[in-house]
Amino acid sequence: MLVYLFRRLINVVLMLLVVAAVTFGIFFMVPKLTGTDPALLYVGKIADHAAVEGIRHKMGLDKSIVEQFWLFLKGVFVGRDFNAGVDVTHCYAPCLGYSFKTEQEVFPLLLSRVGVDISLAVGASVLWLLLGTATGIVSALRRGTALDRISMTVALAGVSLPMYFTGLVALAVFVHQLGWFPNTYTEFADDPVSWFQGLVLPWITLAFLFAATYARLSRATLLDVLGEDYIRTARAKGLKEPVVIGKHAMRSTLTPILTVFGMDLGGLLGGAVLTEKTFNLRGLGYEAVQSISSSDLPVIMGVTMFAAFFIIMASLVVDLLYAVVDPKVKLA
Amino acid sequence: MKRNRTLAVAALAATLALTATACGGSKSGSSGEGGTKGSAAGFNAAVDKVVNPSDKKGGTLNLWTTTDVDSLDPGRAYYASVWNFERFYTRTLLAFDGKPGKDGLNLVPDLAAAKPEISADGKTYTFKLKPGLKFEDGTVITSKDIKYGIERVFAQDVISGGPTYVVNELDQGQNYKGPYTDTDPNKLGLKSVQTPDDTTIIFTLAKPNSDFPYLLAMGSAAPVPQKLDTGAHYADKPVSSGPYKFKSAEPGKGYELVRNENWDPASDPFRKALPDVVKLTVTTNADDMDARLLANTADLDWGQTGLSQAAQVKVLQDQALKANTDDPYNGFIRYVVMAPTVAPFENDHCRKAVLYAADTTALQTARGGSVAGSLYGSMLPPNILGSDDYDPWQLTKGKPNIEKAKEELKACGKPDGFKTTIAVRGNKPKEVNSAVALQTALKAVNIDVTVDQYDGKLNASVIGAPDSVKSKGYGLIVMGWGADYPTGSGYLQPLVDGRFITTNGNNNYAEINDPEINGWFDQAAQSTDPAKAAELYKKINHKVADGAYYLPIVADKALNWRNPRLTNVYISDAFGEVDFQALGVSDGK
Amino acid sequence: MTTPTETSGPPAGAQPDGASISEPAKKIEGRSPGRIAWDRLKRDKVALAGGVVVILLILAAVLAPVLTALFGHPVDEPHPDQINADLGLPKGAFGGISGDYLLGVDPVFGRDVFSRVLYGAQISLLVALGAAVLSVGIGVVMGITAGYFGGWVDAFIGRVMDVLLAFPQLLFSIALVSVIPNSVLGMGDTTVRVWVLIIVIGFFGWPYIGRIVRGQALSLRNREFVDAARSLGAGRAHILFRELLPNLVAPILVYATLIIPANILNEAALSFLGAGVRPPTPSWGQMLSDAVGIYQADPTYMVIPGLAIFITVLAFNLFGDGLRDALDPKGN
Amino acid sequence: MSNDDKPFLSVRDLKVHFPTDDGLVKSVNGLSFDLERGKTLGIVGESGSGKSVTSLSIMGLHRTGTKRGAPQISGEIWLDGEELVAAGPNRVRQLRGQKMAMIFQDPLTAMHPYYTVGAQIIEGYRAHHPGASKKEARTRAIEMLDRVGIPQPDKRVDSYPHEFSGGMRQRAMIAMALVNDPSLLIADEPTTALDVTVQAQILDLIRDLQKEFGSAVIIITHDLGVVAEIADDILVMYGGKPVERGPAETIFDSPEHPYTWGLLGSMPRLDRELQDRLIPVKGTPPSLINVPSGCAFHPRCPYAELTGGRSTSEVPVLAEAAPRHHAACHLPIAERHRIFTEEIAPRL
Repeated sequence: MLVYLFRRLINVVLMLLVVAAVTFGIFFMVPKLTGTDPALLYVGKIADHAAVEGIRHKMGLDKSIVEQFWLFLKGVFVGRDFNAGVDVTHCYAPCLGYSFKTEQEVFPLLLSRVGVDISLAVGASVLWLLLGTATGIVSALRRGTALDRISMTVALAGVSLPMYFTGLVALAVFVHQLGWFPNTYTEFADDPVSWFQGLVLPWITLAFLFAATYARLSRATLLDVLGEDYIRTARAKGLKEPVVIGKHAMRSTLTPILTVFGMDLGGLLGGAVLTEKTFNLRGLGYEAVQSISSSDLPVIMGVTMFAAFFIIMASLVVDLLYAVVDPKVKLA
Repeated sequence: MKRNRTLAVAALAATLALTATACGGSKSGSSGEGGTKGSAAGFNAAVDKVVNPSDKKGGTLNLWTTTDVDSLDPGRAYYASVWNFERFYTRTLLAFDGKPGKDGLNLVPDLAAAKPEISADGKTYTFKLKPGLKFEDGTVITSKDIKYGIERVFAQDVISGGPTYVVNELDQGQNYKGPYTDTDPNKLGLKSVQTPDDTTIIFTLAKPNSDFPYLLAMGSAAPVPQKLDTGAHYADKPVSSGPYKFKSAEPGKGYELVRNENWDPASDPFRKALPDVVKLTVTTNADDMDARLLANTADLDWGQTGLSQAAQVKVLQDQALKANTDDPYNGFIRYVVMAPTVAPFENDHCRKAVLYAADTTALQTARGGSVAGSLYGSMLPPNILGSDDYDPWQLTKGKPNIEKAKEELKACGKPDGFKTTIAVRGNKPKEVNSAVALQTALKAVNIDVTVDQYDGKLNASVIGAPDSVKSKGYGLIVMGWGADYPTGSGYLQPLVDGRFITTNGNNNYAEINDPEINGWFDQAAQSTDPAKAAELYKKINHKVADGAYYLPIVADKALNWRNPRLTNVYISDAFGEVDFQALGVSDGK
Repeated sequence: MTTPTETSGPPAGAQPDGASISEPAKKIEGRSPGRIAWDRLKRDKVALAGGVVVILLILAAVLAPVLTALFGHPVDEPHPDQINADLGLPKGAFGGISGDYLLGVDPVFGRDVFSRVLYGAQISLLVALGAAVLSVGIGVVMGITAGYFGGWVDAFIGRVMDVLLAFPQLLFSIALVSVIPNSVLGMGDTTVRVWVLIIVIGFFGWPYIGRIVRGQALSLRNREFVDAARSLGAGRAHILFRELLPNLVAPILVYATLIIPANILNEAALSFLGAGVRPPTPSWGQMLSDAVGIYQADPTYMVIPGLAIFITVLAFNLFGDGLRDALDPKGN
Repeated sequence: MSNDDKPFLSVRDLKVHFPTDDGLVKSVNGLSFDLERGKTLGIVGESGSGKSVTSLSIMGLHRTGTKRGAPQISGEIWLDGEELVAAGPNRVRQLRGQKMAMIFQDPLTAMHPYYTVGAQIIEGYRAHHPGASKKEARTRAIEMLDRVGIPQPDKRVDSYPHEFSGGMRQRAMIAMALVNDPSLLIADEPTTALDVTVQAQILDLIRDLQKEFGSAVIIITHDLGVVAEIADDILVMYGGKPVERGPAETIFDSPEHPYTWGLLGSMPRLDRELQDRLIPVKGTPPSLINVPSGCAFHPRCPYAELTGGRSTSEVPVLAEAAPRHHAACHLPIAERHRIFTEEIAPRL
C-alpha cells in the first residue's frame, strides 16, 4: 500500500513535469512563431530598445529555453532568487515565479484565487451529486413512468444547454428582474451569508449542468446493474426489494459515479472558466484567461500547474478510494 | 497615457447590468444630507466648472474600478487614472493645477518654490525646492530624492513600464544604467542632473525642449527616498510625499489611503485633501460596479472609462439619471490610419477616396454612438492647445460623399476600386466594429477590404513594425491615441514626426517623414511661449490632415457617473478625468 | 471517463460497456444486427424527430445563402435605419423582429439575425463534425493499437491519454486559438480558424474514444475470430482494421454521434470566450458573447443564439441516444 | 388442500409472454409437468426454447432481471400445495431462497463482486432466519462451505468471489442456495461456465446433496450430456413448448422427436472426434414472436415432408408414445422408430 502510494506520487510528479514541460514549450515557442516579444508588452507606450532589453533581462527571457525551464523547476522545488534592484528577494519553494504583469508572486496569488473555485466546486458538487444521482436512481426504478420521462427530458435539456446561456438567463431573471440574489462574490471569511447568497446562482447553474449528466449516467448505470446476474441472485435468495436495490444495486451504481465525480471535481477546482466569466467570479479560470491575454508566462504556467495538479490528484484519490470500494482493485 | 479600455476578456464584465436596487438607489443620493445641491447638477455639469464646491472635510471617498492599477510606483505607472490618483500621494516639482477644463492644463510649482529658471539657450532648468517638505516618515524631501527618483527610471530592468521621456532627455549618451548598478557612492551618478544643495536641482538638456516641464510633472520625476526604495517592490507601498499615504495595498482587491500627517497644506498649491480616507476598490464585475454607482453606494469609476452599455442605455433614457453624468473628452482620438507604404495608398487620391467614402456616422455608432465620442475632422484632440475644428474632408458631416470618392478613385487610377486589408486589434470590440463598419462603407465604391484581427496585445510588433505593415499589406490600421502630456508635440510627435519612426513599437504608422513638419516640432520645442507653439501645432495638424493619412473616427468621450454626494467635482483636461484629489464627500461619511 | 470542465464533454454513458459487446446479441429473429437497429430506430419517434431536426439543420446550414436570399438579408449588410444610433440598439421591440427581419437585427450594425444564425450554423456544424471525425480517427487508431498490442505500446498510449486529460483543455484551446496567425497557406482568416478549432477540439477529444476503443479491442483481441485470423497468418494491420474494426463500428458510431453535440458546445464556448471565428463572420457563441453586454436592454439577441445552440445540441443528443439504444445488443 | 393430492411441484399450462416493441415474445407457451421430492428433472433445449424463463417463473423472478416490459403470465404453478402464479409477490419472495433456491450459470457474474462470499451466504440465511445472530449465520455459512467441499471454509468465508476458482465459486453458489435447506433446487446451466473436469464434480455434488436433503431438483441445460447421469426425467423444450417428455433412460434409448435426435447428436462425447460430430440441427432457433405455423420445428426438421403437410398447418400435441413417454410430433410412431433405428442411432 505504501509502496503503491509512493509509486503513484512519483507518477504524479512525473505527470506534472510533463505538463509543465509541454506548457512551457508551447508558450515559449508561441512568441517565436508569431515573431513577437512578450517584453514589448511590458515597456511603456513608447518602446525604446534599451528598455526592452532591460525588461527581457528582468523576465529572464534572454536566457535559453532550457535554462528558463530549469530555473522554473528550481523555483518549484527549492525556491529561487529574484533581483529587485536594491536587493535580492528570495521566493520560497514552491515558487512559481513572479507575474510579468503585476509582479506579484504567482503562488500566493493563485492560492488566493483558488478559494473561489473551492467555494464554487464544493457547493455545486454537493448539489449536483445529490440531485443528479437521486434523479437518475428514481428514474431508473420508475422506468417508463411519467416521472422518468420528465426527469430524463429535463436532464437531456440540461446537457444540451450551454451553461453560460443558462447562467445569463438566471442572472437576467433572478438578479436583474427579481433581485433575489446579489451579483457579487464575497469571500467566506469576510461574510459567510453574502458568500452564500452570491454563490447560489453559480452553484445552481453549474449543478444543473452536472446534475443532468449525473442523472443520465446514474440512471443508465443502475439499469445496467439491475440487469446483472448478481441482482437476480440477490432476489433469488429472497431478499427484500429495498435490500436488493439499496444495498446490492446501489453499491455497484455509485462506484463508477465516484470516478466521474472525482474527475469532475478535480477539473472544477483547477478553474471554471465559463462559470467564472458568466458570474464575474475571480478564480483560477479568470486568472488563466487574463494571463493568456497578457502573455504572462509565469501565471500561465502557474494556473496550468494548479489545474493539472487538481486533476491528477483527483484521479489518484479516486484510485485510492476505488481500492477501498472495489475489492477487485489491488494497490500494488 | 494608457486608457485601459475594456479588453475582450473583460467584455463580459463590462456588461451585465443593474439590480433592481439601482433604480431605488438613485433617490437615496438626494436624501443624503448636504447632497441635495448636487443631485441636480445636470448633464456635463462638471466638464467646465466645479460641481458642489465645498471645503467640508471628513468622510471616505469610495472609488471603484474594474481595471486594477498597473503600478503604484510613480516611476512605473502608465494608466491615466494612476497618474491622476498619484496626486494623492506623490508630489512633483511641477504639477497640473487643480482647476476645471483647460485651466487644469497649467503647470504650477508643487515641490518647487517657483517656476524654474531657464537659461537663455533653453537648455538649463534650475529649480529651488520649498522648505520643510517632508515624506510620510517625516524625513525632509531634498533635491537628491528627486534626482534619485529620476535615476530609478533609467533602471529599466527593474523599474519598467512607465514613461521614459526623462531618460531620453537626460541620458545624452552617457548610458546611465540607474542607481542600482551605479558606482557612485551616493548612487547619484547621473551627470545631467545636479544637486548642488538639498534645495536646488539643475537639469541640463542636450537641446532645448519647451515641453520639459511637463516631463517633470510626471510620476517618473517624483522624489523617492533612497533608503526606503525597495526597487521592484516599491509599488507594494510607495512612500508618500502628498496628503495621503497608503494604509493598505492589495493588488486585485483594493487600496486604502489615509491622511499623511507630514504633509503641510500650506506648502501645497492646489490639493484640497478633504476626505479622511480614500478607498479604491477593485472588482471584475463591471455590472456590479455600475449598479453601485447608480445606487450611489460607490462614488466614482476610478478608471473613468464610462458606464457599461447596459447602464448607459438606462441612464440615457432617463433625464434624472443623466443629470448625474458627465461625458467629457478624454484626450483620445480614435482613427484609421492609411499606410502609404502599402499600395495603392502611396497615391494620395486613393487615400482621399477612403476619406470621402467613409461613413463616419456608422463608424461613430460602431464605437457606441455620440456619447462615446464626437465626429472629428483632424488629429489634435480638443483639450490640447492648437486644436481647432479643421475638417478638410468634411468628416464631421457624418455622411459619405460617394461622388467625390469615385472621382478620387479615378484620379488615383483605380476607377474600379481596389483591394486592401484593415488591421485591427482583435481584443477591442469597438475597434473591430469600426473596422467592419468601414469595410461596409468602402464596399460602396468597390474598395474591397479584408478585416485582419491581430492579437491586440502585440500591436507593438505587428502594426508597430513598418516591415510587418508592409509585408502584411496593412493599408488601413485602426488605432487610438492619447497624449502623455497635453501639448501638441506630446500628442502629435510620436504620430507624425519622421524621426520617431522605429523598427518596433512604432506609432507613426503612416510613416510621415516631412522635413517641414519635423522642423515645426523643433521650433515648437524651442519656443517658450505656449501660444506660439500652439500656432505651430495647428500648422502641423492641418498639414497632416491635408495629407489625407488619417481618418479620425471620433474624439473619444466617456459617459461617467458622479455620485451627487461628491463635492468639488470637475473634469481636468490634463487627464480627461475627474480630478480625484479635489473630491470631497458632502455627507461626511 | 469524465465530463471535462463545464462544457459538458463527451457524453456520459455514451459508450456501451464492455459486457454488452462481448455478449453476442441474442437472435430472437433472423435479422441482422444492423437491420434490428434500424427497425428499432424507426420506432423511436423522439430519436427520429431528433434525426429529422439534425438533417434540417444541416440543410439549413448548407443552404444558408439560398435561405438568406429568400427570407433574409445579406449576412454582413448593415441596416442603420433599424438601429437607434445613440443606444446602438434595435429600434423595434423584441430585438427588431418583424416580417422583414424574422429574428430581428443585431445591435450596433442592424444586421439580419436570421441570416447570421444560419451562417453561424455553418461554422458550428462544420467544426463539430470535423472535430468528431478527427477525434474518432485518432481515437480509433490509438485505441486499437493500444488494445491490440498491449504491453509498452498500451502503456505509452495510456500515459499520453492521461497527460492529455490532465491538461486544462479549455485554457489550452483559448491559448492556442489566440496565437494562430490570420493567414496560413493562403487560407483566409475564417478558414484558418475553422481548421484550428477542428484540430484543437478534435485533438483534445480523442482520448475519450481512445479509451473506449482500447477497452473493446482488449476484450475482442482474444476472441476466437481474431485467433482464427491470426492462425491463418493474417498480418497485424489486417487483424486490426479488417477483423477488429468492424466489430467496433457500433460503439464508435454511437460515440461519434454523441460527441458532435459536445463539440458544438465546445465551439460555442470557445467563441463565447472570444477564441472562435472572428467577426464579421458570425458564430453562435460570439453572438451570445456580444449579447452579454446588452441582454437587459435587448434580451432577444441573447435568447436567439442560445436557443439555436440548445436546439441543435438537443437534436443531436436525442438522435444519438436513440442510436445508442437501437444499437445496444442488450436492448429489447 | 393436502400435500398428498398433488405432486410436490406441479406446473400446468404455463404461459409467459413478454410484450416488446417488436411484438409479443411467447417465451413459454403452454407447459405442464410434475416433479416429486427426491427426483431430478432435466429441462433441455437451445437458447430461446423457454427453459430458463420457465425456471425464473417458478422462482417468481420472471418480472425482473430483464429490460423487457412486464410479462404476462398465466397457468398454474403449485409448489407443495401452494399456487405461485396468483400468489402475492411478497409471499413468493418468502418462499424464494427458503423453500426453493436457484443456482445460476455463471457463478462469477451471479455473485456480487463487492461482497465476500461469506457475507452473501450469511445474508441469504438471515433473510429467512431473522432471529439468527450474525455469529450463528456465519457458523452456518462456514458449515455450508465445508459441506460443498471448499477447503479451509473458515478462511474462505471472508474471500471475495473473484478470489475463488470457477469450480469453487459454483460450489459457493450451491452453498448459498442450500443454506436454507430448500425443498426445490433449480440449477440453470450449472456447469456451462466450467471446464469439463469441474463439471462432473459439480454434478456429483448436486446429486449427493439431493440425496442428503431429499429435495426436488430441476436442472436446466442445453446439453443432454449434463442430465444423462443425474436426471430421473427429461423434458425437451422447443420454441416455448415441450416437444418430448419422459424418463431419462427412455429419452436416451428411444427418443421420439427429431429435435431430440439432434440434441443427442450434438452431445460431446469423449470417444468421438470433433469432426465426426453429427451436424445436429440446422438453422437457427425460431422467432418467439412469429412462431412458425404448425409444428414450430418444421423449418428445421429434415423429415417435415413426411408429414404430408401437417407440420406446417397443425400444431402437434404432446401425445403418449410409450408409457410415461410423450412426444409432440406429426410423424407416425412407426416412422419415427424406423428413422431413429435406421438413420440416427448408428451415427450416435
